Amino acid sequence: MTEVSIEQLTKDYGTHRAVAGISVRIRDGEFISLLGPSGCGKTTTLKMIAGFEDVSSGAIRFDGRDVVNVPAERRDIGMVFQNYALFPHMTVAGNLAFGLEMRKVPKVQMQERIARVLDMVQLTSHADRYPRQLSGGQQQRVALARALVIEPKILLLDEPLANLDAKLREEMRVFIRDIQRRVGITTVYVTHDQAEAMTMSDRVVVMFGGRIAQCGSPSDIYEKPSSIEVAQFVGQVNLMTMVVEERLADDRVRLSGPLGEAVVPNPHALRKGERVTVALRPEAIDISVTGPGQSATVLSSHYSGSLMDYRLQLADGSRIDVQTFPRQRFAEGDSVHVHAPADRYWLLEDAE
Amino acid sequence: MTEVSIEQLTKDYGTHRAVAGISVRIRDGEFISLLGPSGCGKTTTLKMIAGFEDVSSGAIRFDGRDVVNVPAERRDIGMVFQNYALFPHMTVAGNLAFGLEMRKVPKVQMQERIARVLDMVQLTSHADRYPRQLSGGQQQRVALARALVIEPKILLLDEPLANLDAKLREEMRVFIRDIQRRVGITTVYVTHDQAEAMTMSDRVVVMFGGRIAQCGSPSDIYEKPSSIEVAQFVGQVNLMTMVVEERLADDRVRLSGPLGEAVVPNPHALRKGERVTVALRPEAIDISVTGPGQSATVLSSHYSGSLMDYRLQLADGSRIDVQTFPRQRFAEGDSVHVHAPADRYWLLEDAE
Amino acid sequence: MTTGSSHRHAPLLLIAPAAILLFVFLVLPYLSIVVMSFRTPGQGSPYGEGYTLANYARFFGDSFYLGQIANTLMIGFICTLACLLLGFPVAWQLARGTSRLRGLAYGVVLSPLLVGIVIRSYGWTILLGNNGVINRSLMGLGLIDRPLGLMYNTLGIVIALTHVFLPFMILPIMSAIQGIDPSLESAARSLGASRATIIRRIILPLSMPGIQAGCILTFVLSLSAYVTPSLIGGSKVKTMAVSVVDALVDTFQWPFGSALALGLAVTGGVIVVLFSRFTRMTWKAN
Amino acid sequence: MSRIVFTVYCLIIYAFLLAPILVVVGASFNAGAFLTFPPQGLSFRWYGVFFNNEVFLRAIKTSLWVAAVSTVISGIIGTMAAIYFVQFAGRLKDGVRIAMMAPLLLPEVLTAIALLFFVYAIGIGTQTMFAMIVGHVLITLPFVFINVSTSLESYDPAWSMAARSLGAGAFTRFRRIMLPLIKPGVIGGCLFAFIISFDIFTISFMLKSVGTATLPIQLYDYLRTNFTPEAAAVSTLSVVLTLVVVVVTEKFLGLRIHRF
Amino acid sequence: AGKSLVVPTLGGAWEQFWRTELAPAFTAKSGAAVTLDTGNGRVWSANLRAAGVAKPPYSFLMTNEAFANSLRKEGFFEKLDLSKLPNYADLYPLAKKTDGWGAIAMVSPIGLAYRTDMVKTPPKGWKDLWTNPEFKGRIGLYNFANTAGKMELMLFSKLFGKDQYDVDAGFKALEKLGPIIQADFNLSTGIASGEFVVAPFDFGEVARLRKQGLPIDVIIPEEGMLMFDQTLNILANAPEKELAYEYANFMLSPEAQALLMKQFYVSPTNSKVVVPADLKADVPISGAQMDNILTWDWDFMNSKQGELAEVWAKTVK
Ligand SMILES: Nc1ncnc2c1ncn2[C@@H]1O[C@H](COP(=O)(O)OP(=O)(O)OP(=O)(O)O)[C@@H](O)[C@H]1O
Ligand SMILES: Nc1ncnc2c1ncn2[C@@H]1O[C@H](COP(=O)(O)OP(=O)(O)OP(=O)(O)O)[C@@H](O)[C@H]1O
Ligand SMILES: [Mg+2]
Ligand SMILES: [Mg+2]
Repeated sequence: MTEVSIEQLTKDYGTHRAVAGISVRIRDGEFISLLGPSGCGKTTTLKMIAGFEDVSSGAIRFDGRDVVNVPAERRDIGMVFQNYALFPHMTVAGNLAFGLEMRKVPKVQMQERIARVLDMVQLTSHADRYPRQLSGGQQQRVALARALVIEPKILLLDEPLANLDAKLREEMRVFIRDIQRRVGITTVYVTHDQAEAMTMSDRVVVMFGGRIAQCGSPSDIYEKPSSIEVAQFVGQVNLMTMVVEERLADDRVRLSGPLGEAVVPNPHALRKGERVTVALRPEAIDISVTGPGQSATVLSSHYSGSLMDYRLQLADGSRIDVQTFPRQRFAEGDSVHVHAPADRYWLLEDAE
Repeated sequence: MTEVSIEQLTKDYGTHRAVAGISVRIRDGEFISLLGPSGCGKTTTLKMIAGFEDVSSGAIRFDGRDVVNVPAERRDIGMVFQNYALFPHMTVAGNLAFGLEMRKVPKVQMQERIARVLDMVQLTSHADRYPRQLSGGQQQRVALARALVIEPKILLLDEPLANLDAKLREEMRVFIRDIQRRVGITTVYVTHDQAEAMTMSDRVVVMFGGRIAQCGSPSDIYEKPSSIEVAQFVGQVNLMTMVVEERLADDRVRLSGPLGEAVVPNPHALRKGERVTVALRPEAIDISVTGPGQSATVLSSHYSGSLMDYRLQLADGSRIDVQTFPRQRFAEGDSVHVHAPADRYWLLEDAE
Repeated sequence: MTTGSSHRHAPLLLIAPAAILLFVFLVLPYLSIVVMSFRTPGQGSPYGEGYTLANYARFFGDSFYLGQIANTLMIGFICTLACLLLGFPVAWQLARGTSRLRGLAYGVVLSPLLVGIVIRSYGWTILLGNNGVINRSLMGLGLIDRPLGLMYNTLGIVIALTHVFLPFMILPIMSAIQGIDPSLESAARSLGASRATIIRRIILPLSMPGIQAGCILTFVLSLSAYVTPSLIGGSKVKTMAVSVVDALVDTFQWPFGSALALGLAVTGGVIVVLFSRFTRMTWKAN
Repeated sequence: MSRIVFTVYCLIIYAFLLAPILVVVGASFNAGAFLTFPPQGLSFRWYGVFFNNEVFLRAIKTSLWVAAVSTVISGIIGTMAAIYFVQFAGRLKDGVRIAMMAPLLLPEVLTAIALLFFVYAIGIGTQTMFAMIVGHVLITLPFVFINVSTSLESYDPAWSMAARSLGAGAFTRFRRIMLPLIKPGVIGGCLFAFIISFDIFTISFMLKSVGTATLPIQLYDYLRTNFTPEAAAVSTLSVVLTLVVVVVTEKFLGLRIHRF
Repeated sequence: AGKSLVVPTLGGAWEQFWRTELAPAFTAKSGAAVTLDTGNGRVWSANLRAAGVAKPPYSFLMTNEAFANSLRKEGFFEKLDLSKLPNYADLYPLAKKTDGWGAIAMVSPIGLAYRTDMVKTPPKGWKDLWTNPEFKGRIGLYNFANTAGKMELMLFSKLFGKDQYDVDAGFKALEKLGPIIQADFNLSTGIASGEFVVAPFDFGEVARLRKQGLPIDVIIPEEGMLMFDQTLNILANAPEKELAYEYANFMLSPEAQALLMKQFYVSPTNSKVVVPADLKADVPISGAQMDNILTWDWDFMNSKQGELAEVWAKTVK
C-alpha cells in the first residue's frame, strides 16, 4: 500500500562507507530482493528504511513523503532481523501478540491471527515456549511470524529463511508471498540465496560494496547480467573471449569462440575482428558422448543430489564448467562433446 | 585423528525428548553431515558431543574412551555455534588468537596462522574490528575462522555457512574441506542445505524428531532413500503408485505405472500384482515436445535462474513435477511428452 | 553449562569461601546474640539469670515498637520507590548515552557516598533546616512565613536516605540495561511500540535483575540506616535501627536490643524474599 | 520533545545528588573559623590546616589500606559467590541471596558487638587489624555480590561454551571472557566496597586495633570537639580523590563494555 | 625493652593534645612508652565486656562516670590504692564522690548558652527555657543517649518534681517544652547555623566558639550547673597496674591539670591549681564555685535507663 523511494541513500560508519548513494523506487505492493555478497550493505539499507540507523545522506520517501525524521515506530513496518531479536522474556505467543497489542487489535481477533500464523510457521505446539527453549530454525520462524502477523504496509525481511531446510523454506516462501500478495505489502527481501531471490521477486537489486550493480527482473539479472561480477554472483558462469565475425542485420553480431558460434545483441556497435567477453551458463551447455559440438575431456565431477557439475577441458586447453542432471554421468578422463546453442550466450557490457 | 562413536544418545529437556537414542560411529577423519528439519535435534546432538549439554542417557566415545565426564575444554574440539557466540570484547583477530593462545602457539606462528585463515575467510581488512561492527555474514565467517584456526581433532560445525551467499559458500566449503583433509579432522557438519550436505560429506545422517532416519553416502541418501520422508526431505520427489508386473531373475522386479515401466530391486519379495510406492526425482524425467514418453500438459512453471520447475498433468489426471534447465522452456498449457528411464525409479521400503 | 559428574561439585567451590566467611564470622558470633535475646535483663551485668521470652513480648506487645516497625518499613518502602523512580532514568541514560561526560556522570552518581555521613548530614541541615537555605530563600521570597518542616521528620529522613542510596539503585540497573541487546528495542519499535511502551514492556522486565538488586539493597540499607535518621531526624523520628542502637549501646540493654535487632532483621529478610518471589512471578525475565 | 523532558529530569536528579555536597565543598573554602554556609569569604586555609594535621593524614592512610584489603577480599569472594548464585544456585537462589545480604540486614552495631565478643572468645582480640578487616569484609561483601550478580544475569553462557570449545580452562575462561564482560558489575561492586569500607564507622570504632584509627573515626572524634571547616575540607578532598579514582577507572577500565 | 602503657583517650583534639603534650610529659616522668587508643565510653565498655574481667585490654580507664558506674558494678575496677595516688588528697570533694573507687580528673561544667545576636533577653536559669517565649521551638538539648541528656532529665525532675528520682515530673516538663531539637553530640553546628538559639553547653566549648567568632554567651544557671566528668579508674586485673597508678597520679597532678585547663578550658579538680587571670573568662568555674555543680545518682540512672530511654523516646518531640 506504500511506494518506497530511496534517493542517493548513503551510510557511513566512521570512515567506512557501508552504503554509497543507492537509489531505487519500490512500487506499491512490489516484492523486491536485495542480493549481494556478505558485507555489501544489505542490512544497513534495510535498517535505514526501517528507521533504526541514521541516514548519513540521501532521502527515503514513503508515498512521496520524506520519512527520515519519522521514528521507526510510526513507519508501519514489519521487520525480520538477521539475528531475530526475539523478546527473551515473552513466550512465542507473547512475541507475536506484542505487535498486535500495539495496534490495539481486539483480544479474540488477536488470538485467532496468532493461531493462524503459528500454524503456518508450524509452531503451534511451541506457542508457550520461551525463545531460549527453541532451536535456531524455530527462533527464526518466530521472528518471521512476528513480522507477518501484524500485516504491515512495508515488510523488511533480512535473510528470514537462512536457518531453515529446503522443504520448510519452500513452504515459508509460499506463506510470505501469500500474505504479501493478499495484503499488498511492499516488501524488501534480503537474501544470500540467488535461487530464492529469483523465485520470489518481482525485481532483484544486486548490490556490491554499498552500490547497486544491477536492478531488474529475475531473468534479466540471470540471463542479461550487466557485468562480470553480477554474472558470477548470481550463478556459475563460463567467461569466454570471442571474436566478432559479422554484424547481422537486426543489430546483432555473430561471434566465434572455442565452443562454436554465438549470436548476441550489439549495443556497442562492435566491429568485425574485435575481441569481446561473453558469459555462458554451465547449464546452457549440452554434454553428450557422441556430439554434436567440440570434443572435451572430463577433468572433475561433483555430485550434489539433483545436479552434477563437471569441469571439462577443451581441445584448445581452455576449461569450462557444465551442469547436468545426474542421469548423465561421466567419469574423470571421459571424452565427451559439448555444444551450446548460439542464442544462449550473453555479451558482457563492461568487458572490452 | 579421532573416532567418535555415539551410542543410544538421548537428551530430554524436561518432558521434551530432543534427541531420542541415536547411535552412529564417525570414523577417524571422516566428514559427516547431520541433515534434518528444523528442531530435529541437530544442535543438541552437536552440543552433547562437544560437552556443553548433559547427556540424559547413552554414551559418547572418542577413540573408544568414554568422554561423558571429560569437560569440554579437554575434548580438543572446534565448534562453530549456530548463533556464533563471538567474544564481543575482542577484535576479530583477538577472537581468532584466543584458541591459539590456549594451545600456547608461539606468537609469530600464531600471527601467521591467523593471517592465513583471515585471508581465507576474506576478512583480512576487518582484523581489528569488533564483532558488533561486522555484518551477519562477516560474523559467521569469524566464527568459522575461529574454529578452524586451531585445527582441532574434532570439528563441530553448526550451520556455519547459513548466512553466506552462494559464491562465498562455495569458497568456504572448499576451505573447510581443505583444512579438514589436510589435518585429518573428524568433522560433524550440521546443515539445512541438502546440496551442501551431499557435496561435502563422506556420509550423511538424516534425522527426524530426534531419531536417525537414514545414514549413508550422499548418493545413497538421495537416490535410495529409506522412507518417503527422507525422499521428500533431501529433494523434490514424485511419489507414484506402481504395480508389480514381473519378478526378474537378478532379484529385481519390473513395475508399471503412469509414466511407463520401471525396474527396481526387490528386497521384500514382492509378488506380481502388488501395488507399491516408488519415488522418482523431477530431474530424472525427460521432457520434450515430440516424445518419447507419455503426453502431458504444462500446468505451471517456475523460474529460479539456473533451473526451471514444471508441474505437469498426465493423461490419467495425475500430476508430476519435472525439473529442467531453462534452455527448455514451455508455457502453461503446452503439450509435452515425458519419459523416465526404467532404472531411475526407487522403491520405498516403508510404503506398502 | 555443566561438565560431567566429576565436576558436578566444582560449583560448590565458588560459594565455599563466602559460606565459610559468613558461617564463621556471622553465624557463630550471632549464636551468642540469639541466646542473648532470650536472656533476662541484667543489673550490673550484660544480662541476668535464666531465660525468657519477655524481650520479644515487650517488642511485639508494645504498640510503640510496632509503630516503629511500621514507620521503619514505610521509610524503607518510600526510599526504595523514590530511588527507583529517580534512579531508573539516570541508569538508562548512563547505560545508553554516548556523552563524553559519562565519566563525570558516574562520579556525580557516586558522589553522595564520598562524603562522610556526618558531614553529609551537615550539608542537609544547611539546606533543609528551619534556618536553612531553602526555608530562608522561600521566606525571603515571601512564599511562606513559617519554615516548612523539611527536617527533623520523616520527610527529611526520606530525602537524605534517598539521596545516599541512589547510587545503589543506579549502578545495578545500569549494568542490567547494558546487558540488553539494543536490537530488541529496534524490534519493538518495528512492531509499533512507543518509547514509553518499550521502557515498560521491554527494558523494565529485562532489567529486572538490576531493579531487584537495587531495590533489595536500598530497602535493606534503609531499614538498618542509623546515623542519618538520628542526625536528620533530630532524635524525633524513631526508626528501629535507632532504637536498636539506643538499647544496645546507649542504655545497655543487650537482651532487649538483641531481640529488637533480630526482629528487624527477620522482618527485613522476609520482605526481601517475598519481593524476589513476587517480582520473579511478574516478569519471567530469565 | 520528550527527549528534552527526559534530559531535564535527569539533570534535576544530578542536581539533587550534588546539592548537599556542593554545600560541603562551599563550606570548606570558608575563611571564617567555623562551618557556615554560605561561607564567609573564600580561602584555602583549612586545606592548609588539614595538610599539616598528621593525625588525619595517618588516618587516611589507614583507611585506604583497610579499604583496599577488604575490597580485594570481598571482591574475590563476592564475585565467586555471584557466579554460583547466577549459574548454579537453582532452587537455592532465594536462600543464597538472603544469606549474602544478611550482613546488611543485621544492624551494624550488633554485628560489631557480636564480632567483638567472638574475636575475644577465640583469643584474637583487637590487638591486630584482623577483627576490623573481617567486619569490613562482611559489610562490603553484599555490595560486590549484588552488583556482580546483576551483570552476570545478562552474561550469555554461550561465550563460556565458545571459550571451552577453544580449550580454555575454568580460570582462563573467567579471566579472559567472563571478567571483561561483567566488568561493569565487578568494578561497580568493588567501587562500592571501597567507598563503603572507607566510610564504615561503627564496626571500625568497635573493632579497630589498639592505637589505630580510620578516617571516619577521626572525623567523628574531631567533629565532637572542633566543628571547623577543616572537616569539610577533608570531605571535599575525599570527594575529589574518589572522583579522580572513578574518572580514571572509567577511562582506563571502562565502566561499560560494548557488547552490541 | 621499656615498659609500655595503653592509654585510652578520646579522639580528635583530645588525642592530639595527649600525643603532643601529656604523653611526652608522662614518658619523661616515668620512662614508660605510651600507646594511645582513641575511643569513647561506649567502645571501651564494649571492649572490656568482650574481653572479660579477667583479661582487660587496658590498665586504667578514664571515662564519664555514667559508664564507669556500670563497669564498676560489673567488677572491672578495684578500689583505689590511695598510697599510690598522693595527689588524690588535693582533689575537690566533688572529685571524690565515688568513695575512693574513682577519681574525677576532669570537669567540664555545663551551663546554658545562647546566641547573643538572636536572643533579646538572656536566660538566667534553666526555667527560662519554659518561660521565655523567644525560645519556643528554638531550644537545643542533648538527647538521652548522651550522658548530658540523662542529666537533663534528672535536673528537670529535680526542678519540677520532688527530687532527681521524680522522673514523671521531669518528663512532664520536657513535654511542656514543646518541640526541641536534640543532638547526640555536637550541639555546636545547630547553634552556629541558628537552628536553635539556646542549649546546654559546657564552658570550654562556648569559649572555643566565641574565639572562632560566634556571637554566643553562656550563663551559670541559678539552679546549678551540670558537668561532663571524667573519672579515673584502675582495672582490677590491669596488665600494667603500677604504671596505671603512676599515670593516674600524673593526671591528678597540678602540672597535668593546668595543661588540660589551658587547652580545653576544663575546670581543674586539683585544688592546688589556680586559674590565672587571663583564663578566668574561659574557665569561670573553679574553687568554691565547684560546689554549684550538681551531681547525680548514676546507680539509679543506670539501672533504670532502659525504661527511661523508652519513655523519653515516646515523650520528647
Ligand atoms: N532449552 C530447551 N528447553 C526445551 N526445549 C528445547 C531446548 N533447547 C532446544 N529444545 C527443543 O529441542 C528440539 C531440538 O532442538 P535443536 O536445537 O537440537 O534443533 P536443531 O535440529 O538444531 O534445529 P534447527 O535446525 O532449527 O537449529 C527442538 O524442538 C527445541 O524446541
Ligand atoms: N556498527 C558498524 N560499525 C562499522 N562498520 C559496520 C557496522 N555495521 C556494519 N558495518 C560494516 O558495514 C558493511 C555493511 O554491513 P551490512 O550489515 O549492511 O552487510 P550485509 O550486506 O547485511 O552483509 P551480510 O550478508 O553479511 O549480513 C559491512 O562491511 C560491515 O562490516
Ligand atoms: Mg546482513
Ligand atoms: Mg540448530
